[in-house]
Amino acid sequence: MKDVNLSVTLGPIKLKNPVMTASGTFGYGREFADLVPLEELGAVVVKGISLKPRPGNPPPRIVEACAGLINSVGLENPGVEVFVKDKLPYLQKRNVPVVVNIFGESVEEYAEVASILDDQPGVIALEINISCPNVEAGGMVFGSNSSTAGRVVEAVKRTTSKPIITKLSPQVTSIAEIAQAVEQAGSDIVACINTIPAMAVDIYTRTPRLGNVIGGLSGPAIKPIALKCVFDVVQAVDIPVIGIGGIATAEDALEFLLVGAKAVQVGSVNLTNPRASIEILEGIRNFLIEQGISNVEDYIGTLKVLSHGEN
Amino acid sequence: MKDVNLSVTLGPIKLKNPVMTASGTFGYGREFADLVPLEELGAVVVKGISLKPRPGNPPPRIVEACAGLINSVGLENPGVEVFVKDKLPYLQKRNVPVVVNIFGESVEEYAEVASILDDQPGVIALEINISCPNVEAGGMVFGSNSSTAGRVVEAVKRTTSKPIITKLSPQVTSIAEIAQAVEQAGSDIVACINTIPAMAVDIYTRTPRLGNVIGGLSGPAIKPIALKCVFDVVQAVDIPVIGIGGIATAEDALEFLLVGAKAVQVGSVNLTNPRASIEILEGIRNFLIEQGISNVEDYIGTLKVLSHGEN
Amino acid sequence: MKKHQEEAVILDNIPIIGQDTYRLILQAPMIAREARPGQFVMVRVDKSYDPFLRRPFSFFRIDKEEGIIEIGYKVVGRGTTLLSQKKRGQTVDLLGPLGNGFRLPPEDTSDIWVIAGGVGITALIPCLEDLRIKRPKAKRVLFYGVKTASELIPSSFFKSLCHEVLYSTDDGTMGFRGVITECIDYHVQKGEKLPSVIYACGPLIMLKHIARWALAHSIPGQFCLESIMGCGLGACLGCAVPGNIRHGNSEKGYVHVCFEGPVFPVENIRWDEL
Amino acid sequence: MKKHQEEAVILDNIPIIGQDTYRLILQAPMIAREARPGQFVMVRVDKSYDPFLRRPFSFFRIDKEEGIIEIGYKVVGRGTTLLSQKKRGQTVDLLGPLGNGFRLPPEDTSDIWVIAGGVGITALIPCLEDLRIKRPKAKRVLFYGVKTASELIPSSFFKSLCHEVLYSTDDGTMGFRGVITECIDYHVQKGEKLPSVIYACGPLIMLKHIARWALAHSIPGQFCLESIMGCGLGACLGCAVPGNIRHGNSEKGYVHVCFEGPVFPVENIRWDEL
Ligand SMILES: Cc1cc2nc3c(=O)[nH]c(=O)nc-3n(C[C@H](O)[C@H](O)[C@H](O)COP(=O)(O)OP(=O)(O)OC[C@H]3O[C@@H](n4cnc5c(N)ncnc54)[C@H](O)[C@@H]3O)c2cc1C
Ligand SMILES: Cc1cc2nc3c(=O)[nH]c(=O)nc-3n(C[C@H](O)[C@H](O)[C@H](O)COP(=O)(O)OP(=O)(O)OC[C@H]3O[C@@H](n4cnc5c(N)ncnc54)[C@H](O)[C@@H]3O)c2cc1C
Ligand SMILES: Cc1cc2nc3c(=O)[nH]c(=O)nc-3n(C[C@H](O)[C@H](O)[C@H](O)COP(=O)(O)O)c2cc1C
Ligand SMILES: Cc1cc2nc3c(=O)[nH]c(=O)nc-3n(C[C@H](O)[C@H](O)[C@H](O)COP(=O)(O)O)c2cc1C
Ligand code: FES
Ligand code: FES
Repeated sequence: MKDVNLSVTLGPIKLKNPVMTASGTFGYGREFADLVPLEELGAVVVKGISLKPRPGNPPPRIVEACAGLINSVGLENPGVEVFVKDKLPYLQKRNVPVVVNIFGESVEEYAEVASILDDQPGVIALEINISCPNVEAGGMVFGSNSSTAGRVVEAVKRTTSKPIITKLSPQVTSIAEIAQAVEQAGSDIVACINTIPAMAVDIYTRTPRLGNVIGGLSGPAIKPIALKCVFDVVQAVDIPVIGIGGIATAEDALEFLLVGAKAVQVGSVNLTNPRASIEILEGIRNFLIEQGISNVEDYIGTLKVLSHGEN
Repeated sequence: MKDVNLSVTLGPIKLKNPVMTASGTFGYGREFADLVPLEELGAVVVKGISLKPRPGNPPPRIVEACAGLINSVGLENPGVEVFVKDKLPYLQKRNVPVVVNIFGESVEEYAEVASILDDQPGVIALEINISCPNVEAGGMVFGSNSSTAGRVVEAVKRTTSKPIITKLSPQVTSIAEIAQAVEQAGSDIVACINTIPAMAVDIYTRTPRLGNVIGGLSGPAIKPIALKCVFDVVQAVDIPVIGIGGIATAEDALEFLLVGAKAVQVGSVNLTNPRASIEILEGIRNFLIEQGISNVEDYIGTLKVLSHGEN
Repeated sequence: MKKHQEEAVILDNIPIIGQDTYRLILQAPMIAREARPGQFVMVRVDKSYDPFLRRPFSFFRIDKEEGIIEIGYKVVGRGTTLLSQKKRGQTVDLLGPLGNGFRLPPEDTSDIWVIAGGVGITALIPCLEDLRIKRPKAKRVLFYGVKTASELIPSSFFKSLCHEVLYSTDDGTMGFRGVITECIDYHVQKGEKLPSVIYACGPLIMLKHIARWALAHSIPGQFCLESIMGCGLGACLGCAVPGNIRHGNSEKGYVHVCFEGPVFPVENIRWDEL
Repeated sequence: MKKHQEEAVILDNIPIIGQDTYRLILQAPMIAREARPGQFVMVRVDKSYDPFLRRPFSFFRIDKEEGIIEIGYKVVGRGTTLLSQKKRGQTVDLLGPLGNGFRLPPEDTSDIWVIAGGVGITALIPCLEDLRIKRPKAKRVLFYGVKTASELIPSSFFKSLCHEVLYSTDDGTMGFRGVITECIDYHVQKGEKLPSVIYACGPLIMLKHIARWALAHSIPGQFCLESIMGCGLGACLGCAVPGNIRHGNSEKGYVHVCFEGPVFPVENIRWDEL
């Protein structure tokens, strides 16, 4: 066998391979251009974009954890207008498939960002980050509740013709339930997981290690949790699922594909190894060749599970 | 300063120091007796006990993860009668303060186990594990819902005069809400966290790595998540909180005390370093001496937090 | 028998076969004093928490007078790779001795077969030594199978401990050509007298075959099993395998390799479920 | 300027001061070719994911012809401890060059003060070298403060690069007794002419004092800042510090040490919020 077919179809979108980068860990793509051949990736998911520019959280914004990091960057971004004018053109010119991660403080804000991006070429999908505080509803996160999550998706759906990926937070009682709600609301694809709420403190100064006190844990430490979330969601919905969380090697990525993710996003490891995404892509190819599998879709979701009970 | 006062008062119970062992990682105490001076610990929390003997889950029951492990032991235990007859006497004879971790498949079963243990000397508290499937309610975990969690606590409260610790699962939308529910229901103390649902698979055999498919993640990897849970719960309730999750060093334990845990439980690291609990106790003592703090309670909950916003 | 956590000094750590099977010689007087053949130690391969769990290894040699123990290990993954990089003079953190060890056969036992597959030989060497001393009248035959001759550990380690050695290699480069179970069949068919008892250690697939054969012929056997281990102390219940022992726990029982084993009477394991 | 990820061979890794400040000499031709004083590299101290993040270090020496770079680092925690254990001949994974580097002062600059606290000296040495070559007519004075004389890096590294060196030590074991800001005050009070520009690198507390002083006297300054770094590439936005640059983002701006810095004009940082 000479080569394998790595292309995957996720509902309305087709990717040349299942490896994307995760929002917030790969900037606007250009930052990695010296190191990674961007056009070879399945897609680049850019840092979260809101209607208005946002300064982000006070420093320190990052603290290292065991096999990962906690961040409280706080969604710093230049706003959708500056994004379209200054950031997006580079990726469009290079023909890199772009997924724009969007968020808002209200349902309307989500919808408005989406509508502004609707006519942008090269943007193959919008990824809705619902792990954001709903300012109207007292700061509860949109994604922590089936009904608010659904409402965001419906509103975005109305204002855009682009395929919608809804990105779920793991900090819920049942991620499967939220996934079903956003499927119902019209999401084309679902992605999980976002970072897990976490914290670090300094026992000497007796202060939090993050300016924002609370942050989100990511990196290899969370992989087993993310894999379980993806497994649950794959079982619960009919729309395609993108796996995210602690993926650092091709083997990790293959684990997510095995439980049924149609594609993966490579996140925090980009900080440790900026070439991780492309190395993972190579590793997946080599594994499939070695295993005599000519089509990556033949591997996806082939986990043999008899039954399972309590933990 | 010659020595420090390490004793802590958790509502109705007083511990000679804040270091206990976590259920399921320290057997019935005796297994560690060659290595750890059991009577020096704040308390030994024994493996979960149910009304009837239970075989536990099929192997493999353990798989290593990045900085931790996933287990699906599945609550194997000899049942409360054999426990009282064969396991407990050893700890009673040695005057080791014992906390018995209990669980059931129904509210009644919890209550019955509790009533059997009610007259046992040396048992300073019962720890209710509510991360168990509620067989009557279709297998949903008791602890995933304020009302079922509350019902278990109320039922146990009615059948025992022992202080009650309720141990919370992190896999909920708001752990603070569950904590408030069990406080309302009469729990004297709350402990968090239990393991986090997780999974591992083998990309070559395409099978789960655990006999039970799903397991629970524990160990240093989960510490930042556990710390955030404890921080949230401390803010939400007035009863004392016990911190659990990834504690491997004295510094880790002190972090939990700093955010407001009145005591800690040392879990998975007992497998890596069987003397961890006693070394952590020593480390806390040395830290307090070094910092000129004569009373551990003067350190507990002294984290300086101004305000915090979104993640 | 007291368990110890001991920081052991590495006296040597060198390959004994090819590049991937090592012999680790350790100064560990507390553990050596209590150790018995068939028992094991849990080794912390790194000070960090990655890898998180200790790794179990059987005793390959126990020298109580000198306070020395040895293990023989094959490099198969992350932990054993880290172990193989340790140098003489460094220390490793050991926990042991753990498990039950081999029991001796009845005094009047006449024929003992010791069946070793691959690196399983290492656990059986101190067993053979014990049998030689304590059952001197029994005939000890060693069946020893590996993939290819270059994987055999040097016969100097065991030749003097038994009356006969029957080698088998998958590729025929030494002794019988075929797997060890075929080698046994062959000798039985040739009319070799069946043993009074067998001791076995090796890959699961080999143990299963031999167990079935032993059960069919009602030959008592002691089998040394492996399982993923958490604590090694009987506390975490992570090392369970399907077993026939009913120890108050339940109908469908599990036995625990770290404290009811690692050596089990053949009839105590539900081999088909393994 | 292209960024490279380069597996660099360690030519040497030896203490230059006492036991805790090291000099790491690396064969890294791709990075050396592009590097400028004030820029930095992100070093992956271990192949594992613990520690997870790379560690940033300024260039201490850049030899474009030989393709060699050096960093000088102080052992302060886990990552730098691991780094200090690496041996000649091993390799480390580098990412660089990163950040903006020091800018040259105007052609007609007459007096330059270079102010170094502790290990901050290492970033300023290539800066001094650049100034000597490109602004040869300016007078270069180095203020160099440490806790005690034994923490000074040998003067052979910088003596020839400046016209004057003013040492200060907290305990008076070398030069002025007191902290570096007091040393500066002392010289100013003695009537020393104020500089046209300052370059500073050192502990935050020192930078804050000097910034306040420089702003009060309207002396332009370039300050090399530190921050916890995620990517070093401008992608994660983790390295933000309160700044006065308004780059479209917001009212209350943050600047990013890894790409808008690490060298900032003194007026661009909100020092009081640091
Ligand atoms: C009681 C007992 C005695 C043993 N004695 C020896 C011996 O004398 N010589 C020898 O070479 N090997 C022995 N083993 C096997 C040895 O423990 C494993 O080969 C070793 O743990 C693999 O570690 P690793 O990190 O290199 O491999 P990994 O990369 O972790 O995994 C490689 C393989 O080893 C298995 N494994 C990993 N961790 C464990 C664990 N904690 N327990 C059991 N299996 C595991 C995995 O399932 C996998 O198949 C024994 C095992 C047991 C249970
Ligand atoms: C642009 C820049 C250039 C630097 N140049 C030098 C140099 O030339 N020589 C030198 O000795 N040091 C330099 N530092 C500081 C150096 O990066 C830290 O000392 C090092 O990262 C500490 O790592 P550690 O694992 O040993 O310490 P840790 O155990 O991680 O922590 C010890 C201390 O170092 C700080 N620290 C940890 N990680 C980072 C990080 N990623 N970025 C910044 N600070 C961190 C922590 O806040 C803590 O106070 C520079 C920092 C920056 C941002
Ligand atoms: C520094 C940082 C910034 C992030 N910013 C965003 C963001 O803007 N929007 C979003 O949906 N997720 C964001 N994430 C979450 C990641 O996209 C990803 O879901 C998460 O980190 C888990 O994957 P990982 O473990 O591979 O990093 C961010 C993560 C990190 C580490
Ligand atoms: C092998 C194993 C068995 C456990 N058994 C129980 C149990 O029976 N009851 C219970 O409430 N928690 C049980 N736990 C959870 C621990 O008590 C603890 O809450 C969890 O492991 C997190 O702490 P750690 O990260 O320090 O291990 C078990 C954990 C492990 C690793
Ligand atoms: S390994 Fe823990 S009980 Fe056997
Ligand atoms: S470290 Fe990532 S943007 Fe500066």
